[in-house]
Amino acid sequence: MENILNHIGIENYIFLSVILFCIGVFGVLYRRNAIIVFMSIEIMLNAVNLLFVAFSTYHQDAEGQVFVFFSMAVAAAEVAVGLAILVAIFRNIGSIDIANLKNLKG
Amino acid sequence: MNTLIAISGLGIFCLFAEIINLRKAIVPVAVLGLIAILGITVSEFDHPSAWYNNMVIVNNFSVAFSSLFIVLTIFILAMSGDFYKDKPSKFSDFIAIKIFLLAGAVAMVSFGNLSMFFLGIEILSISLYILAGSDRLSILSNEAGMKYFLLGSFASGFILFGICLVYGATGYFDVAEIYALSQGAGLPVWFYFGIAMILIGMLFKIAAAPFHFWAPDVYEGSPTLVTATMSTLAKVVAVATLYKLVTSLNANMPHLFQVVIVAIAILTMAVGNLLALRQENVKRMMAFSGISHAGFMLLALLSLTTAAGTLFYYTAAYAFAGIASFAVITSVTKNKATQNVSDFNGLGKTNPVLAAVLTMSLLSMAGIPIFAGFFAKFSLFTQTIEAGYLVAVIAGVISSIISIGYYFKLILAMYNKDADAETTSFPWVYTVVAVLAIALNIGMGIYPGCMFDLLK
Amino acid sequence: MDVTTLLLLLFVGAVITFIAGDKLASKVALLFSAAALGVTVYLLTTVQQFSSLNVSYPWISAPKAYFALKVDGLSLAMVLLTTALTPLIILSSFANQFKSAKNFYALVLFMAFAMAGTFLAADGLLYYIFWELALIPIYFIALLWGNDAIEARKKAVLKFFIYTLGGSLFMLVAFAYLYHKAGSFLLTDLYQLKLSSCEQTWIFFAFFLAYAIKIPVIPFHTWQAEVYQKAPTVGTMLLSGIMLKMGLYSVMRWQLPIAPEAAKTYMPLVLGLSIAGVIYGSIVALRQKDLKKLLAYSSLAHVGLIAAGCYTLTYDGLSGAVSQMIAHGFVIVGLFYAAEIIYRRYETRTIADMGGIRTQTPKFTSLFMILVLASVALPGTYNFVGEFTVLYSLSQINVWYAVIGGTTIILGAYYMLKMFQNVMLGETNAKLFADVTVGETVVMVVLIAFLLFFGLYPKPLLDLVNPSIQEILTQINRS
Amino acid sequence: MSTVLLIFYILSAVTLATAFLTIYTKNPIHSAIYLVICMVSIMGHYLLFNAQFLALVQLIVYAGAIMVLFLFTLMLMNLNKEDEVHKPRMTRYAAIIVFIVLSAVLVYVFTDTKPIMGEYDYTGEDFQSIKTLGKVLLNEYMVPFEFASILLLAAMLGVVLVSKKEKDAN
Amino acid sequence: MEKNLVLVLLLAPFVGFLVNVFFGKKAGKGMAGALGTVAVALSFVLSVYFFLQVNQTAKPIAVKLFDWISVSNFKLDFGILLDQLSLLWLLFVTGIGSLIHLYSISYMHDDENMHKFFSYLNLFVFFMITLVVGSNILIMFIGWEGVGLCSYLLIGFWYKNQDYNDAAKKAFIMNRIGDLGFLIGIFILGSMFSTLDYGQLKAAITAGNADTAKLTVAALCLFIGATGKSAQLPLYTWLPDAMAGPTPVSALIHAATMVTAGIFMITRLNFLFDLTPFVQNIIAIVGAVTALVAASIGLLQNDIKKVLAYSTVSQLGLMFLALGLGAYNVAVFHVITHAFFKACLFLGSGSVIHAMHHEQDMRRMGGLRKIMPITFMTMLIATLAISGIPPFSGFFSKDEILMTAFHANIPLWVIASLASIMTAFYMFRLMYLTFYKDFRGTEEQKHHLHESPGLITFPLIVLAILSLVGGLISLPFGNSWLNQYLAPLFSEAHHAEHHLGTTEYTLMAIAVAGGLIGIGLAYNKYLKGGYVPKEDQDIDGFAKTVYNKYYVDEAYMALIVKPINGLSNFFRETLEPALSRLVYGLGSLANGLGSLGSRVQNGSIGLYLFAFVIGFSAIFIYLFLANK
Repeated sequence: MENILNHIGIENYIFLSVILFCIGVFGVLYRRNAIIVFMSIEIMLNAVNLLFVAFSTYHQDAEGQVFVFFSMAVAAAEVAVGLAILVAIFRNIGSIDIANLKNLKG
Repeated sequence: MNTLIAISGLGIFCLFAEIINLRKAIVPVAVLGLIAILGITVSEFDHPSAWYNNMVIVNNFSVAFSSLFIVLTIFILAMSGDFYKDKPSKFSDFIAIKIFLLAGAVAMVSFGNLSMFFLGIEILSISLYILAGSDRLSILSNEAGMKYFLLGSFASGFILFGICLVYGATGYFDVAEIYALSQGAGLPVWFYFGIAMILIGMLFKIAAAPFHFWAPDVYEGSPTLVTATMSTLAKVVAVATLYKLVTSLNANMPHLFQVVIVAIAILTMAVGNLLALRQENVKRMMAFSGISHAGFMLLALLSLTTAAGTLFYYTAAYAFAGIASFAVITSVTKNKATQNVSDFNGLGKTNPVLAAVLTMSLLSMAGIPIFAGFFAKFSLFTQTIEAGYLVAVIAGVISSIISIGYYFKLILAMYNKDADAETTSFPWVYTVVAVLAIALNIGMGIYPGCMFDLLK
Repeated sequence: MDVTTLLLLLFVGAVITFIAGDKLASKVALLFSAAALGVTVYLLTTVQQFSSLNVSYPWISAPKAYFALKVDGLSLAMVLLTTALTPLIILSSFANQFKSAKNFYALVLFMAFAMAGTFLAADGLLYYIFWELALIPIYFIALLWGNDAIEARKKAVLKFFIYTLGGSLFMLVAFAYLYHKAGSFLLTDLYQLKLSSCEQTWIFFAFFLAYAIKIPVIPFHTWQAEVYQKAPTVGTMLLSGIMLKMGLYSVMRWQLPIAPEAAKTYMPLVLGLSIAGVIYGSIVALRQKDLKKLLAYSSLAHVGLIAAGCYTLTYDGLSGAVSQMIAHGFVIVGLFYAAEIIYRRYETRTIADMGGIRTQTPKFTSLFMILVLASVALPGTYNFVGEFTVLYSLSQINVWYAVIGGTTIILGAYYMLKMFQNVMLGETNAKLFADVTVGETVVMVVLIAFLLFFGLYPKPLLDLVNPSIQEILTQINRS
Repeated sequence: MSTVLLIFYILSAVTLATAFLTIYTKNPIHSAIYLVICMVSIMGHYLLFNAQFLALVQLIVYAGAIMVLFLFTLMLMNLNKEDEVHKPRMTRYAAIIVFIVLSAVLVYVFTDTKPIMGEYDYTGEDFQSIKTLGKVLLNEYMVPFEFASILLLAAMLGVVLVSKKEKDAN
Repeated sequence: MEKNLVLVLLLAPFVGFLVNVFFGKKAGKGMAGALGTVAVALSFVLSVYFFLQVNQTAKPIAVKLFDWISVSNFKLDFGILLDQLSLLWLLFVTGIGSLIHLYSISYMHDDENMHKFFSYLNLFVFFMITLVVGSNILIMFIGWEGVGLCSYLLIGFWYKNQDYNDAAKKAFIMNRIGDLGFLIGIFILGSMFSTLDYGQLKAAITAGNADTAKLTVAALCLFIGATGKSAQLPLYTWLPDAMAGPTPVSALIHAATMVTAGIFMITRLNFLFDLTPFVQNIIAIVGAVTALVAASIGLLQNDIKKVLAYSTVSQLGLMFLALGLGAYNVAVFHVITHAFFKACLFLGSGSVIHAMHHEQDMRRMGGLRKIMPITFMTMLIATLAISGIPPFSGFFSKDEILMTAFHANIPLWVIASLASIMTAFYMFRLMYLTFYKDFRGTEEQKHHLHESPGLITFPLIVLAILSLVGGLISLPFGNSWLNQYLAPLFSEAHHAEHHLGTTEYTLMAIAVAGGLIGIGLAYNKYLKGGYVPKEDQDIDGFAKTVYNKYYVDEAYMALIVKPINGLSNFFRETLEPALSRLVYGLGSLANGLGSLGSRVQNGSIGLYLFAFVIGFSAIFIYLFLANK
């Protein structure tokens, strides 16, 4: 065995992650549907997870992968909470368009 | 570490209390428990220790801030008893979440490993998302929760990315190791990207411009007591964490970073104060006031080696004043649909004690002497001047002047107008909390040395 | 028995007044203020070496600050001004029925406490705290017990507060900087600082902003007339009689000795502004329709001259300024009181609604006349001593300063006599003017007696402040 | 070009494309499906690194749990129709511009970093087997692991709190 | 002992003032008047006592009372100096003062505020004494301001009439203009010589190493002070208006005593003016021009007191002319004789006005000679004196002035002579219009016409006698008592008296002739021609300009008062609100920025996210790209 990064190069992973992250950001900016926005955030988190694993290999260190567990736990918790709030909103105003949330301003 | 365990245990106890029908006892038990925990925490002062492979590091900084958080939580919990009395079925949940929130907060100032930091900030954030949206039938509360959640998790993504890059650059999550490596040369530039990203994420959490937009909306929409929590506890936690992060990851912050901090601090003070001028909603006004205070607190990052004491003093002064004012605000607007300045008309006559407390806390926030807010601002200014950023001080002074405008709007309303509506009763618990908090604030003002010296 | 007792007395007095309740408040306040006066006089007469009264306790360790009070002739003279005027002011308000009187009198005493503290403080931070503390009571006094429509009052008072606080915050920055340089706020340490001329300039102007607003020097005076008019007379008296002097005193105690080089460099500028204030205030006063506003502008003119005296950096300028400060304090309190006496009877402050009062109350007329004359610095009044010395010092700098500043004796006579004529003289007013009461007479007579006595025999006061002024001058002229 | 690199490219292309399509497609259900594919492709990356356990968890947590949650919610709200309004044109252009700027900035700053290709450490130690991970997680990272349970507990409580109806005050 | 007596001299009128203020009303009118009179008389007696003493010993009496003001370079005592000059002044101040007090007892008897009147008069005398006896300039300044104050109080004595109050105010303010000059002069002297004490000043100045330019400025400033108090150009306009006060006041303050304070001051500081010939020239010119201008205005005035007022201004001008020429003793001589006859004239006119029930317009008088013989006779004597007809006192004093002028500068002499001729003319115009022909007033007034009571006529008679014989103190035939008495005060240069030669006698003749010409002209026009001045609205042409005092008041009004008031209005209505708006403007600016910010904070999550990302990008660009 050898370090897989010898074939791919850490910077490729960095770029991949960065672009994936940016796509996530783009999604958050681009869409009004709250669920899609949540998905975009998930994409962002996944991009980071991917990079964690890459760095874990890069350093030949388990901690990076352990951190991914926490990251996943957090992602799961966030999604659960977010969706709960979303459901509450949907019950109140019948829409999940975040552009409708403009009562608080000024 | 003991603090953390005890707090988590207390939270779980609250959940159990519900099951065994001890609902009435929850608040007293929680408050007493927290007081006991406060004792435990304080006893750890001057006994620095590291726990479980440096996951949790107890030092004076963490003890001081943890104690502050605990005190603030005690105040908030004390008010919760009355605040949630018409939601008995969820009572224990609210209390438990607030205690878990405290656990997250304690983790944030005593982390020794970035994983603890990340989990802490997420516990805090998620609890706050929930609390913000906890008034499920209110559209405003929903909106607040949603906004906070969306923006907050977005920012969390950046923080996570930052942590990842730091890890990539150093190979460690352990703060001490990272610090050691950061002192030497040869770190990949990612390290600084990572630091910058964490920094930006934290700037979002403390609501510094241009990452502040969520704060006013969320503060306004959330139930008042939650707003109180956010504007006092959450803000203080975020600032303390930011300070700890910056000091422990990278003590010799490059000059460029400082310039960014100064620029953001100035922008934040300006935005906070200017926008606060126009607000009619008190909670919203307090949000902007909080933003401007965040700008002040950022100045502490300019003198990293010496500012811990000052920052502690500032945050405590700000938080106590905030608790006092929010206790009054909660008490006054409890039965009202709005929280406008006009709702405070005539408070000076109908309830002079609350009016006096609110006046004093606003004066403290405005930085009028003898209240702790003054010494806080002053020593911050002194240190910033010593760090060589006179321009930031001037901006701080100008924004302080502007801030008088809106603080006094509220004071004027209380004393110079007659009450519009019938007066309602003011539950005693708010008054007690308000008076205690402001007494602490004044005490700090009369004898500031006691707190400045703690973190020498 | 020392100055801490004095401060405590005033502070405790404020608390007890608050506790005493509405009915007793005024009497309790009078008692405590009179006691403070007693202590002051006792200290003045019995203590040989004022420096033995200095107080210094460590207070804050970081930033290092002391609870330090400096007692010398100058500060005692100002404390005397405060403690002598406060009981008179309180006494003068006995005829007024204030709602929630306990708050009112407690605030008055608290303000006296803060002002006395300002005059005594020898530590920059402590000084600043007292300085700001004095602001809060007057804010509430003007806001809650003031005249006219609430909205206008709110606006004026808020402007006053923001304005003065804004100015003093720059002073705070200057203190922060000085602390950075000296490592302490103590007056003595600050005096020993060697600052570059650039630093001095910045510090000088930071202080200047604070003081110019407080004094006020044009063009920073716009808060003054409105607040004087809107505040209740007691507040106006406190403001004009004592609080303005805080600014002037601070110029002498803090600004000049700390930044002497800058003071010398920018003397033409600050002197020019001060003297311009003299003329400007006088001219604006000419056509005022509101009695209190007129007096406010007259005050602007007078303090302009005092400020000019301070900024001459000469012995005469400083000593004249001190004399004039005290004299002006007494006379302006008397004049505002006269306005209040008229208001109590006619319920108006508009000069056009007055006139023809003299026939009905010759006693009041005479007292008012003497105050008017003192205000225009007729020889024989203490004001003359001050004005003469100040103008003399100005003439030492440049005779034209004295000439231009001296127009105050012409213009001052013009607007004061015109005011007096329109208010008091002319055909007997149709409205009944009840003769002044004993209480009113006593207050005015005491004020006048003070002015006349020291007008003829100013030596005790001059001797009192002389050493302090010499000391300050030594500081200013250190190389 | 080694096989590994080829696989990397293919996987990356799939990842990016599906991620993009997740955002771009108008039907939320389609979005969800694209997202699942995206997650699976990321799992592929993990497998490439030989991080088998993580790959499995990825599949379970994301493609399984989280996506089910999403879909469940979508179904609950009955939003599978294309009633979705896009943001105003201006906003979309702005989003695109910001996206380009952000990517450009990040990519550009990272190009400068120049990690050296081909000279990566290989210690030969086992660092990503389930066993090792378990040891690390439950020894060194025991506290965060426990702490994560607080996180999940809080989230659970929160979800209940927000969704559950209140009983009457009495 | 001496000190106590001096104090009594000084304080007697003050005590009178205090007593009258506090108890005058209760004591009753007669008592109040008597008290006031006695107080001044007491001072007079003591003045005489000290005068005799000093006249004999020629040693001034100096008394130090207490330390007063101290400034950096000198200390001022509150001290008293009784020397030849001050005693001379004291004599006629207290002497004439006593007479006028006596006169006022009757004159003011109908006034409800008589006790006030006496208290003010007493106060005036007190300040006048202070002015005169002070041992340094600053004490003179106290008195100087004090008499100004009393003048203010007394002019506005009938305070219900706002015109009178205006006149009083005007007097005070114009005096204050001069006072500023005085003060500046004091400052310059003080800073130059570190003393204001007369003796020390004299020593210092005559030592001769002072900067002449500075001295000149100082002297000029002091002179400005004198023009204010002594009603010289350009500050004279207050004096005619000051006639609003009761007539005894005009007599005492605005004729005999206070207005001569300027002359006293210059005489007192003669050693200074001697060294500044430039200022002396100015004084002479101002004096001469004032004499002429005032006399010319006096020609056409119809108010009996106004005529006398302009006459006073004119006579004061002559005195200043003498001062400007260095002839201090001559000026002092004229001050004394002028005090006699002008007081007499004023009191006489007061007697007339009293009889006419406060009618002052000469066009409504006439034929009073028979009804008021004593008044007429005494006034005639005084008129002859002022017209410079020998052997009345005015002749000697005025003649000396003219003679001095002739020797110094012919044009000045011409001007002064012209003024004298005019004086003779308008004084006799006054006499003719008042006392001759038929009565032109109303029937009612005619009924009440009567000679004044003894308390009024007695002072008139005394003053008339003094006007008659006053010249004796300084006869031009050598060995003038006055000149010798005053000699110690002046430098040697002035000791040489004019040697009476042909020129001098010719000049005397010309002067007398001039006086006679003036009288003749008046006789022709008013007595023989029976001309009565036209009513105000009928006056036209140049006469109107003169009648309206060359419109000087109007000019001052338009050039100084109006602009200042305009400026005041401008400041009050424009600049103040503008400044205020500027401050509020800053507030509004903050508010404006705030609302701008509020608009950005529009509630849209998308926007917030954009802000986040843009902020993020900006920071990254700054940190890692822009500063590579």
